[in-house]
Order: sequence, then structure tokens, then C-alpha cells
Amino acid sequence: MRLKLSGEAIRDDLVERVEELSGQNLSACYQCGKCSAGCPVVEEMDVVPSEVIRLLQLGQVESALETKTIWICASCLQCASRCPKGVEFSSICDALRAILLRRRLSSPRVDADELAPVMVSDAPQMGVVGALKKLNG
Amino acid sequence: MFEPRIVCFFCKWCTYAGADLAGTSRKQYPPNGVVVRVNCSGRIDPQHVIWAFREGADGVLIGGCHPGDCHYQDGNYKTMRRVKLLRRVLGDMGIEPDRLRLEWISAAEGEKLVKVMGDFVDTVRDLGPLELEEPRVVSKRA
Amino acid sequence: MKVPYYPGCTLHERALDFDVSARESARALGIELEELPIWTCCGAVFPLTTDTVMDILAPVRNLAYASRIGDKVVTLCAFCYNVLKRANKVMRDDPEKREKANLFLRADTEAREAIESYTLEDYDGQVEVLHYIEMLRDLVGFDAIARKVTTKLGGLSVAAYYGCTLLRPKKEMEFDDPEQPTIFEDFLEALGCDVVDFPMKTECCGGFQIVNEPDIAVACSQNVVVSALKRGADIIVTTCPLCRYNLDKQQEEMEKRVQGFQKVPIVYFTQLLGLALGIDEEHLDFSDNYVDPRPVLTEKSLL
Amino acid sequence: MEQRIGVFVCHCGSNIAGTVDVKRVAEALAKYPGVAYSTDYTYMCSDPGQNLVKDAIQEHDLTGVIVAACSPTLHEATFRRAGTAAGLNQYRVEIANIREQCSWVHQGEKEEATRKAIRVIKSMVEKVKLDESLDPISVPMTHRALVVGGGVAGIQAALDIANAGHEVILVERSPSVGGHMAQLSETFPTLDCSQCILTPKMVEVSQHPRIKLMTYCEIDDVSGYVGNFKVKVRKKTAYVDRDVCTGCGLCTEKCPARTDSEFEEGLAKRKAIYTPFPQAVPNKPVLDAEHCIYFEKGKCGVCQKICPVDAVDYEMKDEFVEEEVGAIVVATGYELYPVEKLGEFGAGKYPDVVTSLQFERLLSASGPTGGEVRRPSDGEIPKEVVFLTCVGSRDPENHLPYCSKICCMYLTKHAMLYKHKVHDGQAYYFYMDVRTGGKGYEEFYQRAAEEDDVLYVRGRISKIYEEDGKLICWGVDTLTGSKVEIAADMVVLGLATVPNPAAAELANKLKIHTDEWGFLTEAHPKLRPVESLAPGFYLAGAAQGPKDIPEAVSQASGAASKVAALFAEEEYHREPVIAWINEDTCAGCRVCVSVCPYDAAEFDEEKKVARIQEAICEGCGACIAACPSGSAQQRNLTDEQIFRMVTATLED
Repeated sequence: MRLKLSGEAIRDDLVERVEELSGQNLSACYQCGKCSAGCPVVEEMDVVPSEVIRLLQLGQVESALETKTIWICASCLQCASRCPKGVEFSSICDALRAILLRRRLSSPRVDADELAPVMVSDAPQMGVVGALKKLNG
Repeated sequence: MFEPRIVCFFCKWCTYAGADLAGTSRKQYPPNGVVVRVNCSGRIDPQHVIWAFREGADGVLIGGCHPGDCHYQDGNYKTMRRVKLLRRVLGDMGIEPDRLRLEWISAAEGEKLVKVMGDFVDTVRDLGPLELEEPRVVSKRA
Repeated sequence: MKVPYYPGCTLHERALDFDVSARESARALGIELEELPIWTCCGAVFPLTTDTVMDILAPVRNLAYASRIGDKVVTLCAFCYNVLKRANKVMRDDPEKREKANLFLRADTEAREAIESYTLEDYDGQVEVLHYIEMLRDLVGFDAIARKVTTKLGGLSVAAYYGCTLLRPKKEMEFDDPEQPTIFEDFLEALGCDVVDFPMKTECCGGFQIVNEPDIAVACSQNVVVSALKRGADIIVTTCPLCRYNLDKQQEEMEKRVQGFQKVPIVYFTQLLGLALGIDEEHLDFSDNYVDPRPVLTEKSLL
Repeated sequence: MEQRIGVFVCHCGSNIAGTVDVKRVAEALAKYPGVAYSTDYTYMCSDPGQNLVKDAIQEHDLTGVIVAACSPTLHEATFRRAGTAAGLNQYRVEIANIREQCSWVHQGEKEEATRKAIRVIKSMVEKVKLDESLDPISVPMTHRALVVGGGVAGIQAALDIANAGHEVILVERSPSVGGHMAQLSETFPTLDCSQCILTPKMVEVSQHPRIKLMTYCEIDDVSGYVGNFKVKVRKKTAYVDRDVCTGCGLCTEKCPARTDSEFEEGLAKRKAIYTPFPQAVPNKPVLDAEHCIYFEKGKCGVCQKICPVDAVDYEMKDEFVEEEVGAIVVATGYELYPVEKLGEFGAGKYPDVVTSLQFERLLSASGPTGGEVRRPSDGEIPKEVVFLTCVGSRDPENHLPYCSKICCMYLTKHAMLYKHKVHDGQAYYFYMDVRTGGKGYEEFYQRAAEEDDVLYVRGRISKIYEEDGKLICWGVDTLTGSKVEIAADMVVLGLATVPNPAAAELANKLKIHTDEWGFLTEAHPKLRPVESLAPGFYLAGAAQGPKDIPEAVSQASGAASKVAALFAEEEYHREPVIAWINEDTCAGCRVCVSVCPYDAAEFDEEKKVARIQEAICEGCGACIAACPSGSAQQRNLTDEQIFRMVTATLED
């Protein structure tokens, strides 16, 4: 694996867009990994939260956008709660999903028509609404 | 060519010592400035600066210790805030703010002092002689 | 005492047991929950992206409705509480977003006036958003509740599951210690329960991922349920309909995954409150659970 | 007064004369108003040069002297001495710097350099015209030092000052000197036994003829200033007359009341009447009334009955002692950040999640387990142990922003010693950076990893909880990008070091500065690291910032040498070029009081004006620049002098 780094790529517009949308300072993260250590859904992630932030620090927004991680995050905010630098990874996930969804780079994650009937009849509304808002934009 | 007159207020711990270092290293810079040595850049009162302009200075350079290095804890921060405000006041008085410069130059930065002196003389030279609207007060203070 | 009450969609539909048990219990404690005359969905999740005010208009509108009838609003659902409280904080602290949101409110008012002469004043965060448990603690007092308990729940081992949205983000919610909260334990002690502390009480149940990645939600919920069970819980209380759903309904799935899985009923804390206050079982409605709580309650002679 | 200034232009061989036309300069200055004599000479600093100055002072009855030569940092003192010898006040001798800041930097520009030299000298002539004759400020001085805190830093400072020939009062709050170092097992990177190297020093400090050791005492109040402090010391009620007590230990042996031992960090019990540890100095007990059955229930009294010398006295009260000292060394040390603040690690509710000091006791041969590493919960030997750095440190969001500096090393030592004792055990060391700046430290760390197989895991731990008798740690290995889970038998928390909480209160009493975390602030971060900004106060050890033992000891010795230097003079002398306030024009606005970094400017409530305390003012001039009425001025650098100097630099 090889990354070519350059000042231009590290601080490109897309990186700044992620910072702006998420309200997070990516440079604040010093890669202690406490977010990854405490994430309840990390087992299903292909890239752990601190590594997603690392990709962004290196200017690799495209790689970050391709991760499964950003769709797995359940916004429980445990990472943000314990982060020694006050970085909210969930907000970064929201920002990355927003970038994909707003550019129609990704089709809506949840197909409302295909929701299991049990879900529609059984699950609390808040769960369905929450999922649609978080994952479909 | 117009040779500006510069008054330099240097703190004795950092910038004055930096200027001495420039000398011992035989670095060369233009002779436009004369130094008034003070204990701390925080000793500099805006009146001193304005007085210098009234008395014929075309530029004033204040040199202090780097932030965090002040011999007297935080005198340079006081200077920093004062200079910020003073530059605005100078603008209101019709004196280009760039005629006043504050620089952090440590005792080890003879090279930086030389560069700053050269730059500042060039800047003030480009600004031309300071023309004050009022006739310059020649008489001394009391 | 009348207290403005925002039920939210889920309590109006799927979680009627939560709503009714809470209203009845409040009544027994001398509080009339006064439902807002008009309210809408709060939006369920607080937007984490910073570039729009559209997403907070729903909660702001509800807060503005609440401001017409009181200086506080009580809610039960952990999601509603989270969204209302955070939107309220934005209205208090962010002048730019406040201004924009109020522009929308004014447009709303103009549109509405034509049909129902309903006006909304500009809103600046003046309403205090209270969770029902905070209302119990601050307006009633846990001591006072303890004195009104008619059926002591002694012998019933209860674990309180907090979940995420009451506690986090901690600086905005300021609900309790985010790592070692105790408000529900204090409450359960007032009811006379044997309180079970367990380390997963602040971990996530999987939340809305039950819709997208159900496996993840089941794993998360299982982690919570098993941890409480291991420490001897007869029953787990929650304050979130989605947590209830995940922890309760997904036990069907957990049974398949975990050998010798022992089921544990999940109820709303207001249902236990009602039980302790001697409220008629029909108002508490223990029938809507996947894991029926009635056997254990009967076994402990509480029903 | 008519001014008769002499100007002496030095050639410095060709250093000045090669660029500056010194003859022309001397001639130009001769005509300048106020100048009575002007000359030039090859080497002004040589004996003949100095004699030239001296003779001229007398011959021409000079009222001031300017030597135009090299930088004042080089020869100002030389020419001031020469002036004094000729009967001229030394503060009326000034240097005009025409070498470093003129001839050497304008080589080849003879005309311009000459004109600049003239302006430089004129400006100094204007200064000296208004210079006052001053004498150095002399303050009488008590040649006795107070050292606050009896940890290793305080002990070292006391010994060094005493060995330099001065009396020392060493005040320690607890019943024994020794501090945290007495609790440590072995010390990195050499693994010396801590008590073995400390105990001799503790004994020495108690037996030194010039050291008055006051344990179980606190500073109640401090007044005065450098050289002249008055200190009120509170002798806490020990309920034991420690002058009479022989330290036989019978009372402790018979005492029926038990409570947690502070020295053992709660891992063992002590009696209510106790010496904190066997090697305590002085080895005499105190009675802790809070846990005493007699004080609780009114009966028992066993200790009093059994004491063979009647030293136990239940009626004893706090006593106060007044002492006079000339300098104060503050060495109040550190504490660990409270584990209760770490909710994600159980907030102290899991007995096998231990603090670093608890682990020291578990490793110590004199500790509660006799040096065997055993779990506090069940006494089992732990086979999987997690060592965690940066607990509370480097966490600006939730805890403390700073690096506690010593944890990387002591946890490495912990892991290594654990492996020495439990060969088949596994040590996990979680870190963000292993900071090994120190002699032999990096090698020590490498040894722990290579030879002792300590597994260094890069990442933090997010949560610890108990499950089936194990401590489940949720951590991360950022190098592989995976969450790691460890079922540990024991976890050692490298808790942040914080200043002793009592130190903030003390600093308040002493009126010395602390940073926002309570660490004492040094006068200059690089050049005056062992002094407080307030004259007469010196800093030693971890009270100033996290420090390991060698650093604490070095700083203590540094502070002691500063005290010795201060005491080298009979009286305390200071430069008189400090601020003063014209009481007639002072409006009492107190701006000077608020800007003074030394608290030298104070407000006179009676006269309603500000005043400068001459013994404290350092002459920075902050108050003068801030004074709205011009009432604050600096001696020999008044605003008027600056104005005139500026004007002179601009005249041709």
C-alpha cells in the first residue's frame, strides 16, 4: 500500500467541506484511538473510526467515503463522549454520508418500499424516521 | 534617494541582545534606525510612538521577546495588544499603520533582526517621508 | 400542578403503554400532564451536520408551541428529549440559527393565521426541556414518591438501562454523569426495588440500525440484555421506545444466537412506577411486550 | 543643576574607528549642549582609558559620563566602577553602543555610521542629563531559609542550604518526611530501591545541626518580603508530645482502632495512633482523632495508659510558632489525579483497577504483600495485567491537557518489575507515545519490550468493567486498526500528576503565582526555572510541574544554590532603577496594581494612592506604560527621558 502525499491533496476543498459540514477540526485528532476502542459497532466496520479520521487527515476523502464504517455508525456518541480532544466522529460520519447523498453518489440506503412489513407495523416510528433521516439524507 | 529615519524601541533582554548578536556576527543592515533601550517592550507607551512621529520619525520599530519568553512574564502581550490598537489610532491620525511595526526578535535571532531592519526600512522608504498635517512640533516638551 | 407535555409520535401510537402509565402515575403524584394543543414530530434524530437550520425547525416549532402554555415542557421519549433539548440549546446559544429559525416560524404563522388564527411569538430558547424522570426528581422529589408507594417492589431485581440519547452529547444534555449515571437507580430505590447495576447501562442498543443493519442492532441489544441478566436482573426498565423494541423484540433473535438464553422482560420505568403507586393494571398495560413481564411480576406477588 | 557631561569615544582599535570617524564624533559632541568635555581614545576599557575617564571626572567636575563604545552588556559595570572611584554616582555613567549596533553593522558606510554614532551618543547625553544619583536598594536580611514540603525535593533543598552554612526550617504536613518517594518500590531506570537511597537523606535532614525539622506542621500565614519574611507555623495536634515520646511503639501495638493506611494507599490498615511507615522520620507516632475510639466514644484510652513516658495527651491543642526567614523554598509536591473522575474505568469501584502508587506498594518489599504482586480483591497473583498511560493526562476535553511526564517511565518500570516477579504473566502497556527523554530512559524502555516481553500496544482504552472476576478492557491497537479486548486480572492506571491540592491554598498565602492547574509558576521558563516571580521564593520539585526524581532533586539543588547566593550578602541589594509613583498626581485608579506581574504595586487604602514596594519591583515598566496620569515613572528611564532620547536620535 502506498499513499502519495502533497500539501494540496491534504488540504483540498473536500477535506474542508468535511470539516465545515461536521463542525469538527480534523487536525485536533491525535490518533489515540479511544473512539475505536469504545465503539459498540466497531466489529462490523471495515475501517475503525480513528482510521477514518486518519484517512481524512491525509487528505484521502475518497477512501473515507468508500468505507462501510460511515453507514454502520449508529450515532450513539460514545466516541465523542470519551474523546480527549472533543472530536465527534458521528458528526464526521454524518458529513461524509451527506456528501455522498447530496451528490447522489449513493442511492438512498433504506428503500422505504422494501422495508420489512414487520418493521412498518411493529417498530416504533422514531426508529424508522431516524433511519430514513440518517441514512437517506 | 529618501532615507527614512527610524526609531527603534528594543527590550534589553531579547531584541537589544539580538541586535548585539547581529553586530558580533558582522551582519550588515542599513543605518537608518537608532535604538532606544528599554527594560521591556511593555514599557512602551503609545505616547512614545506618537512623540517619535511628531519629532520627525518616518517609522517606529518595537522589538520584544517572543510570546511566552518575556523576562517579565507577559509584558510583550501587553505590547501586542497596545500596538494593535495603536496602529488603528495612527490610521485615524493620517499616519499609515505600516509605519509602526512590532517584531518578536530573540537574543539568538541576529539574522532576523537584520532582515526585519532591511524590510522595515524598505517599507517606510516606499511609504515616503511622513507628512503630518499639523506642522511638526519642534519645541521640546516642558 | 399542570405541566406542559410533549408526547411525540411514538408515544401517541406504538408506545401507548408508556404514555398512559406515565400520565396515570403523574396524576397519582398530583401532576396533570397537559398535552400541547398542537404538536408535530420532533424529527427523531438531531442533525449532526452544521450547515442547515431546516432540520431543527420541527423541534423548534414544538418548543414554540410549548412556550405558549408554560415555561417548561416535559417529555418521556429519550429521542424527543434529546432532539428538543439540543434544538433548544441552539436557539439559546446560536444567534444566527435562531434568527433564521424564527424567520421560518413567522412564515408559518402567516400561513396558519389564514386558517386558524394561531400566532407564534419569536422563540429564543426560554422553555426548559425536562425529562419525566427529572420532573419526578425536581418537581415531586424521590422522597415524596417513596412515601406514596403503596406496593413496595422489594424482591424485584431491576436494572436501569439508560441508552445513549439521555446522556450524550454530555455537554448539551447535562442529564447525569455520562459514564456512571445514577438517576434511575435513585428512582428505583425510592420504589423499593433491588437495584441491579450493570456496566452496559450506557452502551448503545443499536438504535435505528435495526432498520438498516438489524444484525448490528441485535448484537448491541444482546450485549446489554446479557450483561443485565448476568447480574441477576428480573426485569430491565428503559425510557426509550426504540430501546424497548430492540431489547425486547430482538430477544426472539437472541434466543437463536445464544445457547441457553434466558429471556428477561423490558418495561418502561413508568410502568413500574404505576405498579408501585397502586395504579390499576389496565392503565399500565403489560400486554404489549414480546417478553411478557406478568409472570415475573406475579411470581413476586406484585400483580 | 548645570550639567557638565563628559563624552568618551572609544576607537576599540579599529573596530569602531575603522568605520566611524571618532575624531569627528568627539568634536561634534563637544558642541552639544550640556557637554563639558569630549574626547576619544584607542581602548577606553584599558587601564589608561579608565584613568582618562576618572581624571576627567575630577578635573572637569563632570556630572555625568557617556562612554561611547561597545554594548552596555560588556562594560557598563566597568565604567560605573570607574565613575564611582572618581566620586561620580554610578547611575550617572551610561554607555552609548556604537560598536555592536553601529560600526560593526554599517561597515564601509563611514559617513552614515558616523552620523548615526553621533545621534546614538546625543540620545544617551539626553538620558544622563536627567539621570538621578541612585544607590542600590539595600534591605536587611534574615539568613535563614524556610523549606515547605519534606519530600525528596524539600529534603534536598534543606540539606544543600544547610550545608552551605545557613539555618533551615523544614516544614512537612504529614507525620514523617519522605513524601511519595518513600512509597516507591524501585526507581527507573536503574532500579535502585527507593527507600534505600532516600532513608539516609531523611535521617540526615533530621540530624543536621542547622536544620530545624517540623513535621505534622503547616504554614498558617506568611507576611513580609524577601530577606524579611515572618512565617506563622501551625503545629497540628498530634495528641502525643513528640519531644517526650521515645518512639517505643507500644501505643501503636495496643491501639484497637484500625483504618486505611495512607502510606499503603488504602491497601492495608494502620492504627489510629500510628507512625505512617516503619522507617518514618521522626519515628514517633501521632494520634488520628477522627478514627480514635477514645475521641469517638469517650472511652478506651489504651495508648495513654500504656505509654511509659506519659507522652499521650488527649487535651492537646494546635500550637502556633512564629519564625523569621529570609527565603522560602516551596516543594509541596504532587498527588495523583482522583480515580473517581475516571467513570469509564469504574471510577474507583473495581478493587483490581489500581492506581500507580498502589501498584508501587504491591511491588515494594515493605508493602502489604511483601513485594508479591497480588490482587487486592482476592489475593491471587494476576496473570494478565494491563498498564495504562495518560489516564487523565493529555485529555483537554475531559480532564487535564498536559503531559504528566513521568507515567511513561514508571509504567514501563511497573511492567518490567511485574514480569520479573511473575514470569509467566503477560503485561500489556497501552500508550499514545512512549516518552523516554532522560538519561538511560530509552534503553530502559527497549529492555522492557525486548527482554521482558512487555507488549506495547499503541492506543487508548475506552472502557473497563468487571465480568466473571476479570476486568474486561476495551482498547484499540491503532497500528493494526483493530479494537482489542483483554480479560485482565489487574489494571494499573497511570493517573495524571496534579499539584498537591493544599499547595494552591499555600500559594495564595505566599502570594506566588500558579498556573491554571495549580502548578507553581517559575519566573522565566528557561532562564529562571527555580525561582518564583516574587523575590525570595524558590521552587523545587513536582510542585512546579510533573517531574521525576532526578529532576526534582536537581531543581531542589538549584533552588538551594539560589538561596545560598542570596544569603552570600549581608544585606539584600537590588537595582534601584525601578518604578515609583508620584503620590501627588496618582488618582488611585489601581491600573498599576492590576498589571504588575510581581504584585509590587499595591494600593494604600489610607492615602488612596498606589505605592511601589521597592523590595519587590523588578523594573519592567508595565505600570508606567499603563498609568493614565503619568504618575508612575521609572527611575532613570522616565517618560521625559524617553521623549528627549527619541528627539535626540532624530536631530542632525
